[in-house]
Order: sequence, then C-alpha cells, then structure tokens
Amino acid sequence: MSQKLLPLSRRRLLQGALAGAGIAAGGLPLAGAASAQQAPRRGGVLRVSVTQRVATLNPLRHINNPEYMASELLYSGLTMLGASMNAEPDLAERWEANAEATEFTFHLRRGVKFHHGPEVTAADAAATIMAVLDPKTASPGQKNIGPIKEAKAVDSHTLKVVLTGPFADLPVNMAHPNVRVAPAEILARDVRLLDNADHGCGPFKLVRFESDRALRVERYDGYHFPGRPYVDAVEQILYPDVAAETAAIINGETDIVLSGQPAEWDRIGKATGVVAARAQSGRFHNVVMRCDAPPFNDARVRRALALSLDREAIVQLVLEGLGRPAYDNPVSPEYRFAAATPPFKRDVAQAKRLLAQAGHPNGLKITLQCANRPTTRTALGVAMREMARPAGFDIDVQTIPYDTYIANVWRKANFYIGSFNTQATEDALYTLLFTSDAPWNDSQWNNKRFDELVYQGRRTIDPAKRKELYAGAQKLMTDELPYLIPFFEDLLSARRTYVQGHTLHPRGGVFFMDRVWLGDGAPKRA
Amino acid sequence: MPDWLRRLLAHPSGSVGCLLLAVALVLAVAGPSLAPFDPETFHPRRRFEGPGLEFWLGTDQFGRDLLSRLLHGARSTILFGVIATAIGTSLGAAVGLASGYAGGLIDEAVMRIMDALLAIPSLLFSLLIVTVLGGSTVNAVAAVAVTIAPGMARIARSVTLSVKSRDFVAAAVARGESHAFTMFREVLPNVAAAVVVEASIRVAFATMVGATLSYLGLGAQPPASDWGLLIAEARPHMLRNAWLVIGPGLGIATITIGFNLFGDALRDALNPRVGR
Amino acid sequence: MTPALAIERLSVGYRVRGGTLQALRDVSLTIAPGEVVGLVGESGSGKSTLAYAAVRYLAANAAIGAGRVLLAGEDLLEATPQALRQIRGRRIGMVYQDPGTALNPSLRLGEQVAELLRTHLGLDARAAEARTAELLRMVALPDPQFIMRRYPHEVSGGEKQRVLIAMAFACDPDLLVLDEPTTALDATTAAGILDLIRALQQRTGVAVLYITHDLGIVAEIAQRLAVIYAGTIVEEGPTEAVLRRPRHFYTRMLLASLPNPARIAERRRLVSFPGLPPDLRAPPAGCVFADRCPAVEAACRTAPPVLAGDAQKSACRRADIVAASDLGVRPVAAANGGGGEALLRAEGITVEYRRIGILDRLRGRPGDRVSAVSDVDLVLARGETVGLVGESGCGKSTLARALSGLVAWQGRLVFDGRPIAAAAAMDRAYRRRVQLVFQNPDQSLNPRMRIGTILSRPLRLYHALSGKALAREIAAWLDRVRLPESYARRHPHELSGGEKQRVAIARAFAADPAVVLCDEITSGLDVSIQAAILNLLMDLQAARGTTLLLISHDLNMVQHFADRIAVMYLGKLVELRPAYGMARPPFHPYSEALLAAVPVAEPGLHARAVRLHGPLPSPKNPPAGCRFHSRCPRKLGAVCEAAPPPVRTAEDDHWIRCQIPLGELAAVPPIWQREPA
Amino acid sequence: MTLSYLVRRLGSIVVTMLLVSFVVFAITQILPGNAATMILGEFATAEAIENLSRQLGLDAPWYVQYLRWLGGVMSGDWGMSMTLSRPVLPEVLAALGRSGVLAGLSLAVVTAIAVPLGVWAAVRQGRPADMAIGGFSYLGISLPEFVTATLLLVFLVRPEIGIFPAGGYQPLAAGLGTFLIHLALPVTALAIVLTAHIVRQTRSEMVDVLQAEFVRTATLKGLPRRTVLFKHALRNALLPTVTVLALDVGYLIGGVLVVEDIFAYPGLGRLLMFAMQNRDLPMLQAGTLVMAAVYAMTNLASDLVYGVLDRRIQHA
Repeated sequence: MSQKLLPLSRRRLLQGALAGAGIAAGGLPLAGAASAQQAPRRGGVLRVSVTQRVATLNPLRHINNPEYMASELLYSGLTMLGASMNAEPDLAERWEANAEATEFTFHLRRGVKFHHGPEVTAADAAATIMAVLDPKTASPGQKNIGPIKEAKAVDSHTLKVVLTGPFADLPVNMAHPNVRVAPAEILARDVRLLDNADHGCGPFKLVRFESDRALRVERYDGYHFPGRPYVDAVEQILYPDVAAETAAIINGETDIVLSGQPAEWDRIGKATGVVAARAQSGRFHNVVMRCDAPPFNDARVRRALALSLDREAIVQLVLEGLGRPAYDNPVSPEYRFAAATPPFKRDVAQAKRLLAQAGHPNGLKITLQCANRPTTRTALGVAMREMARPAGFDIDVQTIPYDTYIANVWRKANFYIGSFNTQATEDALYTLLFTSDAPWNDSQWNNKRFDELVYQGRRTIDPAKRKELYAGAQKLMTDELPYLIPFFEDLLSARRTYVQGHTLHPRGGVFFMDRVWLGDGAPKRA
Repeated sequence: MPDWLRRLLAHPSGSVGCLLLAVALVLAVAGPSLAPFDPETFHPRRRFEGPGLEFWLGTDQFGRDLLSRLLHGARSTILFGVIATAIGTSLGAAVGLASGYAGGLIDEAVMRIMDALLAIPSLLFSLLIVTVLGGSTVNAVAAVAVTIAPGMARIARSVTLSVKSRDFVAAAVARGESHAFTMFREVLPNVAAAVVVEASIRVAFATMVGATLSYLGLGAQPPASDWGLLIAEARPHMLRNAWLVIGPGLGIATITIGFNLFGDALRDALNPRVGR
Repeated sequence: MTPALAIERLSVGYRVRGGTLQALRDVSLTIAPGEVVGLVGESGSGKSTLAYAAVRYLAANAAIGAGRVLLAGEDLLEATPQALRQIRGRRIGMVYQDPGTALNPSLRLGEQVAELLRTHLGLDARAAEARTAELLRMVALPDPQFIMRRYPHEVSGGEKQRVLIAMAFACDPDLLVLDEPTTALDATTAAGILDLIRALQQRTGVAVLYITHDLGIVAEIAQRLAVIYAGTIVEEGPTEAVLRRPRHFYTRMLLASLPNPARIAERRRLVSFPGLPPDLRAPPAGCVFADRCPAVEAACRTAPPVLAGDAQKSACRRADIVAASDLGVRPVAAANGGGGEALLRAEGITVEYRRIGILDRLRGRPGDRVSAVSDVDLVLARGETVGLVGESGCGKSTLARALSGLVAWQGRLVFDGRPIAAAAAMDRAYRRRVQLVFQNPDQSLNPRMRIGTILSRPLRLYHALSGKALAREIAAWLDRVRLPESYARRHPHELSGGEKQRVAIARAFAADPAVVLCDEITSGLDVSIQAAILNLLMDLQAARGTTLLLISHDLNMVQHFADRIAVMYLGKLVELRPAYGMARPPFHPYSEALLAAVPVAEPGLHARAVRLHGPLPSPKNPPAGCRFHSRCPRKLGAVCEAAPPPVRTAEDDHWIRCQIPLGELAAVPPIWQREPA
Repeated sequence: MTLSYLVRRLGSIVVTMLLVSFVVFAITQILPGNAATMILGEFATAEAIENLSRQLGLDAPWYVQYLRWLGGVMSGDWGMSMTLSRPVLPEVLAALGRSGVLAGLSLAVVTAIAVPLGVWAAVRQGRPADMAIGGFSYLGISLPEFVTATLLLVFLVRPEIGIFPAGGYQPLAAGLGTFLIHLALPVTALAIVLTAHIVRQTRSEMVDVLQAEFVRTATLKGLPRRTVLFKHALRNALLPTVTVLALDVGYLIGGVLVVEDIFAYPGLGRLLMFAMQNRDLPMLQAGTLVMAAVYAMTNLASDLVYGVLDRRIQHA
C-alpha cells in the first residue's frame, strides 16, 4: 500500500484552508482505515496497550510513542500532520507566510477552551513555542521544530512566527508532538507543573495517570472538532512484556496494540477477533560508519559492506518480511520529495575487490556495536556479520544496553546501528541526522555539497524545484554511502475487529484516537 | 576410591547428579566438536523448522541449527556458573575463615559488612552491578561472584567457629602450634567440606542467575549461544518453534538439577550422621 | 500364670550397606507380673533393639525375622496399628535414656502428660490436669503446678526424667520398659531416680524390663538378670546368683572389668577384654564370645552353645569353670603413692568468664560473671595420680583447660620450680611438659588428618623429628598403645572409640610430658574398653613416671586408680583425700553423697542412701557462704549460708572444707553395708 | 535477655542499613554518565547539564553528596525521580505496597501448599509419593522464573481458557475476584520455585524430626498418628522453615523483578527495572534501599519469631 504523492499547490502548502480543514476533520482515508466506512458511533471505553511507560504528561518533554499518544489525547497543536505528511489545521484555522517563507502568521480558532476553563490564545501558542526552544526545558523538539527566531502574539488569536531564515516546512513542523499548546500562565510559572497534570485543550481530559500502569482519559465535550471524540474514554495500559501485550489483545482485554512487533504479528494475525494492521513507513535502521576515521573514511570500504548485504534476505530475517529493502537512501517513498533509488544485488566478489583496493586484501576485522533495544538492532548486526563474512569482513557484534549505547556509543563510536522514525519532512530528516550541523550527525560525513542542497531545499517554495534539489541530495547519499540503510520497517499494530476508524500513520507517532469508534461486538466497559 | 565418593555414587540422587554432571562435562569439553553445523551459519530458507533429520532440534529465526548452538553454548553456560561460584566461594571462604579464626572486633566488623551485602537480595545486587559495569559475560560473572561471596563468607565463618570450638583445635593450641598451621591444616580442611558442598549447590543458583541476567539482556550478548541468551532470543518466537525455548530450557534445568542433586548427595555423603 | 511379657525366639535384623545386621538372634525372655528383670549389655549388644521390640517400635530398616512378643499372652507382632496405639502408653510405659531429647521441646510439660491421660483414659482437660498434678507429686516433684507450665529446657535433667516416669506410670501399666533411665544423669541425680523407680515399682507391682549397661544398677533393682552379648542372651538367672557365681565368661569378665570399691585389693588394674565384638553382618557360627574368651576351645567355634540350666541359664559350654577362672589378671601394679616432690603447684587458680550484654554496656553494668573455677589449690607430685571428681558443670574440665593454657586464669602456678604468671606465659616448653587428653576423641582428633599425621605433630614440634626417624617413632607409638602400625595411614573415623582414645593418649605421651591431664577420657566408652584404656594409661605411667590428673564424674573408677582424690563442687575444691581408705570417714557431705550414689555390682552390698536436694545451682550466681548449702543434707543452718566454710585438716593429706566439725563428720555410719549372705 | 537481644538485633540492623545505604550509593555513583545528562536526556545542551549538575549538588565531593542524600533519606526526602518528575518516596511506597501484596500472597500460597506436601513426602519417605514430590521440587528449583512465567503466559492466557488476564494489576476496589485473578499468574510463577524450595526444606526437617526421640516418645505414648505428626513433629520441623521462609524473601524479591516485568505488574520490582534501564538514580537508590530494608526486617522478624517459638534458643 504505497502512498501516492499528492502534488500540492503553493497555496495549499503555505496556507491552511478552512475547506481543507473540513476534509481533514472528516477523516482522510488513512492507511489501514479502508474498511472503516460506517457512520461513527459514540460511546464505549477504548483500551490501547503500549510497551513503554509514559514517564511524564508534559508534552514538551515527550519522546516515545505512548507519550505522543498521551500528548494527542490531552493537547492540541497549531497544526496536525495529515496522512500525506502535509500540515492540516488544528488550533490554527489557517496560516500564511511571507514570500520568502521567513515569517508565518497563524490564525487561531476562536472559542477553544483549555480543559480547566480559559480560552486558548495566541499568547499561549507563542509561549509554548518559546518554551520548546528554551534549552532549560530540555525538550527533545528543541532543534527539530524549525529555525525559529521568535514566536509572538499579534493579537489574541493571531500568532506570528519569525524565522532565522527561509523555511517552507514550518506549518508541518508545528504539528511536531512537542509543540502542543499549553497555557502561557503555567509555562511562565514552572514548566514542571505539566508533568503530572492535564493543562491541555485536546479531545480528552485526564481522569487518572499511573505512570507504571495505566492512563485514563475521558471525552472533553468542549473539543473544537464537533462530534469528536467518539469514545467515552480511552485507557492506555502498559505491558512491558511483548508476549503479555499480545496475549492481552488476543484475550480481548485490550482493543488496540499501539505498536506491534514483527515476531508477534504473525500470531496476532491468526487470532480470531483480531485484525493485524500494517503500513509502510520510512522508519529505518541505519548502520553508522564514521567517515572521518579509518576504516570507513575510505568510501570503498563502505561500498564493499553495502554490496555484501542481501537486502531482501535481511528483511525476511530481521523483520519477518514486514518491511521493504532500502538501498541506503533514508528517504522512503512516503516522503513528499522521495526520489526512486535503484535497487542493487548483493555482489560478494565486487565487495571483496573493493575491500582489497581499499587496502584490506586479507579482510577487515571490526566491531559493530548494537544496542539491545529494539531487538532488531542486534538481529541486524548478527545478520550483517554472517552476510559480510564471505566478502572478507570479520564483524564482531557487541550487544550493549540501550543506556550504555546512548551514553557511550551513540555519536561517539565508529561503527554501530542506529534507528529512526519517519520524520515529517525531508528537511527534518536531513537536518536532524545528515547535514554537517545536524545535531545528531553521527557519521561525520560533512559533505558541503549535500549541506548546500539541503539548505537550498528548505528555502525553496516551488515543489518541483525542491524535488529536484532533494533528489540530488538523495543521489549524493547513495553514491557516497555515509550510512547503510538496509530496510524500511513497516508500522505494525493490531486491533479488535469491532474497532473502527483506527489508522496507521506513516509518521509513526500520530494516532488520532479521537477518530476511533467502537462498532458491533465491542465489550461494555466502565 | 575414597569413602565419600563411594557413598556419593551409592546415593540414588548422587548417581543421577554425577551422571548429569558427566554429560555436562562432556558437553563443555567436546560440545563444539560434536556440533553438526557451524552455530552461526544461516539457513535462510530453513527458518523455524522443528526437529528433523537434518536439523535434529530444529532451527531458529535465522535458520541456524539449534543443536549446534546448544552444543557450542554448553561450555560457556556451564563455565559461567562454575567460575562465578568458584570465584565467589574462594573470596567468601577466605574472608569467612580469616574472620572466624581471628574473632573479636575484626570478626564483628567483617560480618557486619557481609550482612550489609547480604541484605541486598542477590539477583537485585547482580543486576545493580551489571547495570553499573554494563552487560557482558565477564561482568555478569563478576556480579554473580560478588553476590555469592558474602553468603559463603557467613557459612565459612560459622563452620570455622564451630570447628574452632572442637577439641582438636584446642589440642593444637595447647600443643603450641602456629596460627598458620592451626588455621590452614587443622581448621581449613574441616571447613572445606561444608564450603564445597554449599558451593556445588550454589553453582545451580549461579547458573540460573546467569541465565536470568542473559534473559534481561545483561549477561552474554548475541551472537553468543549461552543457553540463557538462547531462551531470551527465542522468547518472541517460541510459538513458532517451541523447541527454541524448550531445548535450552531443558539444558539449563539439566545442569541445575545436576548440580543440585550432586550437592545434596555430597552433603549427605560428607555428613557422617547420614552416611553411617 | 501368664507372663507380663514373653519374648519367644525373636530374631531382628537391620538392612544395612553390606548385608543384614543381625541385631537379635533367637532371643527369648519372660517377665512375670510384678517382676523386675534387668537386661545388661554393652553398646551394640542388641539390648535396645530388644527393648523396642517389646513395644514393636523398630527402625524402618528393621526386619523381624521370626518369633513372638507376647504382652500378657497377646502377640504384639500381630497387633493392628490401632490395637498397638491402645497398648502403648496405656499397658506399656516407657522411660528413655536421655530425658533431654525424649520430651518435645516446644510443648509444656503439663500438656505432654495430660495428652496421654486424655488419649487413654478419656479424661477431659480439667480432669487430666488435676491427674497430671497428682502424678507429678507422685514422682516427688514438689511444685506440680509450676512444673506443668514449664517447657523442657526450663527444668533440670532429673526433673525431666521424673516427668517421663510420671508418664510411664500414668495409666497404671502392666509392663514398664526402662531404657537406661539414669545413664544420662549425674550420679547423685541418678541415685534419686533409681530410688524413685524402685519405690514406685514396689508400690504398683508393675513388671519391669530394666535395660542398662551397668551391672551395679541391676544389682540394686532387679530380681532377675539377663546378659546380652552380640545379639544373643548369654546368661540369665536370679541377680544374686549371676553376680556371685557367673556361669558365662562374658559375665565374669564384665564384672571383673568394673572398678569396685569392695575389691580395692585389685587397685590399679582391671580385667580388660581382648579384641572386639563380632561383626553381626556375618555372625560367627559358634559362640559369639569365642574370639575374646580366655577359655575358648575348638568346639566353641563350631556349634552355637545353647542357653541351658535351671534357674541360672548360661550359654557357655564350660559354664562350670567360669567362676573359678583367674581370667589371667596380672599382678597389681605398685601404687606410686602420694607425697613425692611437688611437680605442679596450683595456688588460688580462678577462671572467670565474663559476659557483657549490650544493655549492660549501655547501663554501665559489669555484666554476668561466671566463675567456673574459684580459688583452687592443688599440688601434683611427681609420678602420682590425682583423681578429680565432681558432677558435670562443676568446673573440673575448666581447671584442666586452665592448667594447659587454653583459658585465661588468675592465681599462681609453679611448674617444676618455675613460676608461671599467666596463660600467655605458658611457652612451648611448658606445653610440652603438660599434656591434655580430651574426653571425646571424635572431637580431639582432626577427622581430616591421618593417624600418622596426628601423631607426627608433637614429634615434629617438640623433638624436631622428620623423615624416617619420624615414621619410626610414629610406628613405635602406635605399638606402645597396642595399635597396628598400618593405622598410621587411616583416618580417625575408621577407628573404634577405644582405638581413637588410644591415639589421643599416644599423642599426649609422645610429647614426653611430665604431667598428663586426662579429662573424662573414658566416659564415652563401654566398661570393657574403659578398663583397657585405663590399664594402658597405668602402664604408660609406670614406664615413664608421669604424673596423672584423672578427671572423672565416676568416683568408683577414680578411687580405683588414683593415689589422691580431689572433690570439686561448683568450681571449688571441697575435699582432698588419699584414695586409699576411701570408705573411711570423715567425709565432706558432698563426697559422702557421691560415694553413696555409686551403684556397686556386688550382691548384698548396699550403700546408705545419702540424697541431695534439688538441682545444681547455676555457676552464674553460686550460693553465698558454702556453695553446697542449697543441696546439703547436713546443712547446719544460717552459718552455712553466711560464711565460707573453713578448711579442716583431718590428716596430713586429707582436708575438708566444711562448717561441720571433723568429729561430727567422722561419726557417720559406714556407707556400704553388707547384707548377711 | 530477650530485650537485650532485641536491642542488639535492632542495633545491628541499623548498622547494616547504613552500610547498605553506602553500598547502594557507591554503586549508583559509579554509573557511567553524569546524572544530569540522564535527567535531561539525549537532547540537552552542555550548559543545561552544567546548570542542573550544580543545582543537584553533583559538583560536591562524593561524601558530601552521600551525607546529603542520607540526611534526605532520614528526613523523608528521598529525592525526585529523574524520569518521572515526581518525588521518589511515594512512588516507591505505592509500588512496595503492591509488591507486598504479590509477595505476601505468594508466601501464603507457598506455605499452604509446600508445608503439607513436605510433610507428606517425609512421612512417605522413599516411597513413590516422596519420589514424585522430590522430582517436582528439583525441577521447580531448577527452572528460572522467566521460563516458568513465559510458559504460564503462553499456555494459560488464551481466549479458550479465558480466565487469566495477561497481566496488569487491578486494585481491590475493582472487586475481590478481579483483584485476585490478576494476581493468579504472577503468584503462580513466583510460587513454583518457592514451593519447591520449601517442600524440600520441610521434608528434610520433618525427616530429621521424625527421627527425634521426642517423636518416639509421642508414638510410644500411643497417641494417634495425626497428633504425633502435627502436634509433635511438625511444630518442631516448622521452626527452621520459618528462617528459610525469611531467606526466601530474598529469592522472592529477585523473582519479583522478573515476574513483575513479564506480567506487567506495577510493583517495586518493575519500578526498579525501569529505574535501572533509565538510570533513574534516586529511584534506584530508594528502591534498593527499601528492598534491602524489607529483607533485613523479614530476617529480623523471622529471628524473633524463631526466638519466641523456640525457647531453646534463648536458653542457649
């Protein structure tokens, strides 16, 4: 099920239209939602299982999917990310940019109220953006929401965002899960007040939050999209053990598995009463090779390694077939400006030759470090070790705890496996990981030409031209191979058959639980 | 054949225990050379096969031969428990013997420290240590050894105290023997039996803790084939090929049962009350 | 008349490694109603198996081969478990060897008696309690209500045994089985228990099977006597007849191996048995005693002798010559006598243990002070043997440990003219010259060392021997204690108890000591072995001129071997006297009681009853004044409680620490009186 | 005597807990990475980290940090969780309560099953029943919790059975049945090892006690078999088992770590695993300290119970 790229007009891109909002509110047919075309029904309690803990309710600090889901339930952003990765209106009814795309003006919906009463104003939105940018907040989104210089309220419902340079994607970035509008007054007092309480204006309001067990929210009747949400309450239940999570949905204790695991997916699909859903995404594992240190400073070594891997087989072995081979281009077809990447076959002989040319005629011994979470990293490592062996690579796979990985390996080691979600835009992806000044630039590829293409791309408003620029960037990456990207993972989830309107968003961290309703056969729960 | 060995073999659980340990020993020494396949070679088209003619115990998620992996993992799995226990026991016994023999304030201080270490439940203690040091086989061995030591120290000390009160020690003192002789020739051999018995039972426990650490991702790491790790890796796939869990599970159970039986029988064999 | 108990041709075996241990072979024994039958044997003779066969209570690995056990005509071996329950406790009462372990430690004593009454007599709780109190009063426990509420560990051994006796008599049984009921008790307590049993038996007329290793006790209580050896009864008959004219060599030798105050002429040497009892896994075809018998003939080894005779039955082919045999006893060794030059002089030796609890420390209190040995003066002369007697816990072992430097002491010690200030000053030279032999060789020989290594230590330490010379000397020492040279390679557990004690003695003498302190060295051994060990000790002493301190609770034994006797009570010496003429007053009242408590295997010889009140006080707070006053049968009154008693010297070598004037002490009737035969 | 004993034991526990606190503090101080880095996560700037370090007092020497922490612990301020942005103590106590329910129920189940089984095996010593129980207990003590828990999950949590939830915790307020059924599987997983252990313990004590002379006395008093077994033998055999049960609390705590994780049970074990995975030092310190305290207190309690029940000890 691949996403067709919608050609977007400049106007559509830069200005959110009321008409457009209407379409989005009705629910664009998103991946996996094809069957859900009956009239939505209200009522019922929806139970969603997750495997990671919601550590805080503060949306500015959210980092994993269960937390993003909590953000979505309790809060609203200026925009939301549509199924085709475009910005759709949320709190902002519409927006426009100046011609250079260095200043954006957002017009906020009127009459939207926080759960605790006060109306949502442009001042709140401005304060939220500034709080995300404030290093003291330590928001994961600090560097990801765009080159923002300043956000300020023009009047009670008009927000102006001034950028440090042209940036066409700002409306999309405003859908970032960390930019959920919180009351300015709370932010001014102490950001930490958001940690354990609900100060949002989202579709649901908080009933109970037990970080180690469950989160329960109930419908907020004042939600700004009339009619939604459909269910009375949503419970997010924590199952740290995947086997237990699977057992729970098969047993009918839960209705939705938020993110499934390849190993369990097969079993879930076979169970009666459960639908296993799957959607392609741009989520990938990247094998990081430091380009500024031997042996990977020699592009031939990187190429040799790339050639020695059988991508199709890796998808089978590591992902149980639930993914697509990628040929080292991080931009999956789901992105707006994705360019076609030519597949290539495993070529051990060529790999061996390249390795010899690079000065390793007797093979190359090297240690590959893999974090223990997610387990696919180690599996990929083991698979690489085995596949690259005939080409002369002797890869010693070292599995290390995730936290050690974060502390000692990530952005420090020579050769390791990273893992990233789909980003909202190419620009976000590139400037997060690959440009010389990217915060997480871990391969130190530092290609000036690439940086230039990306920088051009972000200030270019014309889609065709942009596409060209990004295609160039993608070509550069597959030519120079700063990373090996063996596959794109499919997003997996599962739901009981009576769950309607549930979709899998390619971005991964977007859930739209307010659009889910419970059909016939749903259990009655309090 | 020494008397205790004869009694050990005559003991029904002792003979079974010895048999199981003999099997374990063979596996530890010759395991890799008995393996029909390379334990790391993929057979991508033969994934998750059940027991069959070619792959006797079936294959795992990469199509690797489970039997070969088991045989290769035997040595490190068995050695883990044995080495961790050996280190922990020697450390603990040395501390306990010295402390019990010295007595007085030294003994009091040493035992308070041992109590404090004992007050942290052992798996938690191991986890803490491995969390600090980082997950690896070496660190896991160290962590388990450290948790075994205080218990062994307590046992060695209490046996030392009881031996110290026996008249042959008084005889040595009355004779004017040196401390070294009294401690190492008179006391130690009598402490050793109890320590060895306790240690042989602890091996089973250490093996289980090792497996648990591997299960939690803090012990041996892929692509190693320690049995605990095999289970951890197989867990997501156990519904497709239950042998992936059953095989190494039985392996661990065999070793731990073996050491448990052996230890219990050894205790009986070395205990004159039951032996005669 | 139907016998109260008739055991007919009973055989019992135990399945053990290496075959079946034939514990009882073809044993018959009857007890008439009202009769007291003594069953005498050494450990391993099968006497306990017989006792427990009488209540059909045998270990799981026991197999009853053949025979019947008839209780008033009813075969217990055929009884259903339920019938058996009706019999046990109700028709058969039992009293056990060790009252310390025979009572449930976690139940109150009253309940342990009362449950029996409720089970068998159907009494309700209140009636059972009342009856319990009555029974306890019957066994002369002065405050039944108090005792009933106690747990076993809270009362003394003698009191526990009285409770058990109360239980045995509770349902007015037909038969009483008494399994060594006094063995685990101190002599003075044992005498009281024996008095009690005798009195109750006479009052109730119950039939009694009295099992013991002690011929002296049997002589006092049993009308008839059966001697059991290696699973067979070798002699049986009226007590007096058997003791006066034994018709089996085993009985005869057993009697001869007992120290006997009446046979003081045989001082310093007892008859000892050669060899060991037969291996019952493969019992000999002929007479079981053949291997150790001084008069064995070829015929004895082929066919088993038959227990025959009229009133006095014997299983000896040569029963007629038994009484007349001299058993090959060697002439009496000359007594070295006291009065030699003083070798070890102890003055005012005191040993105190301090226990300071944390509460005491907090409150600044000194804590408990236990003086185990208090102000003891004792002189050991060169070459003499001094006996040190007293009940367990009186401090005699502590004194030995002080003299060998194992515990710290205060006081003054002069050894061979050299003063020694404290335990720390006891150097290797002193340690070599003063050696200690411990009570239990299982404890004193390192089980992980070979006998050769054990014997090598003193030789290496004191004589710097090594290599061949060392091996030669080890072999020589094994030979001196009459053990085979091959034993050097054995471990202690491969030796019998007597053999182990020989090794311990060899180790002590190998140091070439001037003084050997022997701490109860025979108390764990059978009489036949005890005799051999003591004989060995005397031989070594005679050969090397060693001074011996013979510590024992067995006054009978000590007076047989010692030159002088010191009597100790609660850490204090109360009397020191020559052993010779032990029967002659004056006595310290405590010595008198000790003497009177010793049962003597001499028919017609009766000791005057001198009994002590109550239990031994705790050494933690000994009675003020005379420490003995709380139990003294001759207490004068307040003066005994107030002042420490003076030392009264009777003769040169005889003093008594007592308030009573010597004249009064001397004016007592003789302890032993002979019944006209 | 008893009072002095109690004072001494309590004193030694205080010393032990001080040492434990030091050990725990020391261990957590060696963790790689700066605590401030851990709090702020991967996205923090160096400046922010430095700020927070100062704020947390991490620039002070270790003993000052230790004393500060210890002072906080004494006064009830156990610090803020680094991941949960909440005070640690209430979190730990709530989790402790739930773990207590789990562990307590497991102990109760174990005692109820294991003691009779052990008695039975001892009475039937050497017979098939004894062999079977012995075989089970060897298997039980030889299977790690994560294996048994996984097997339970896979075989018992199925729609066809439909009784057991896959995990989680329901408060008692949700109804006794719901409460208990959520505890069933974790309790079973924990109980298997312990049952095996206690069965062995009870059996061996019982075998010993059955050979004791006071049992012979009771039998020869003609008391009914039941009375002999339960009133006389078991009472004494249980004493050492009490101590072993207390030691087993240590095993139980270890088991709780794994079992709570697998069955999504929000107890102290899972809190600790979470703290470990996320390097949440205050949480880790608090959790470990609390577990050690629980363990130490159980041991004290068992010693006291032992002392009260077995009067021979006080005597000695």
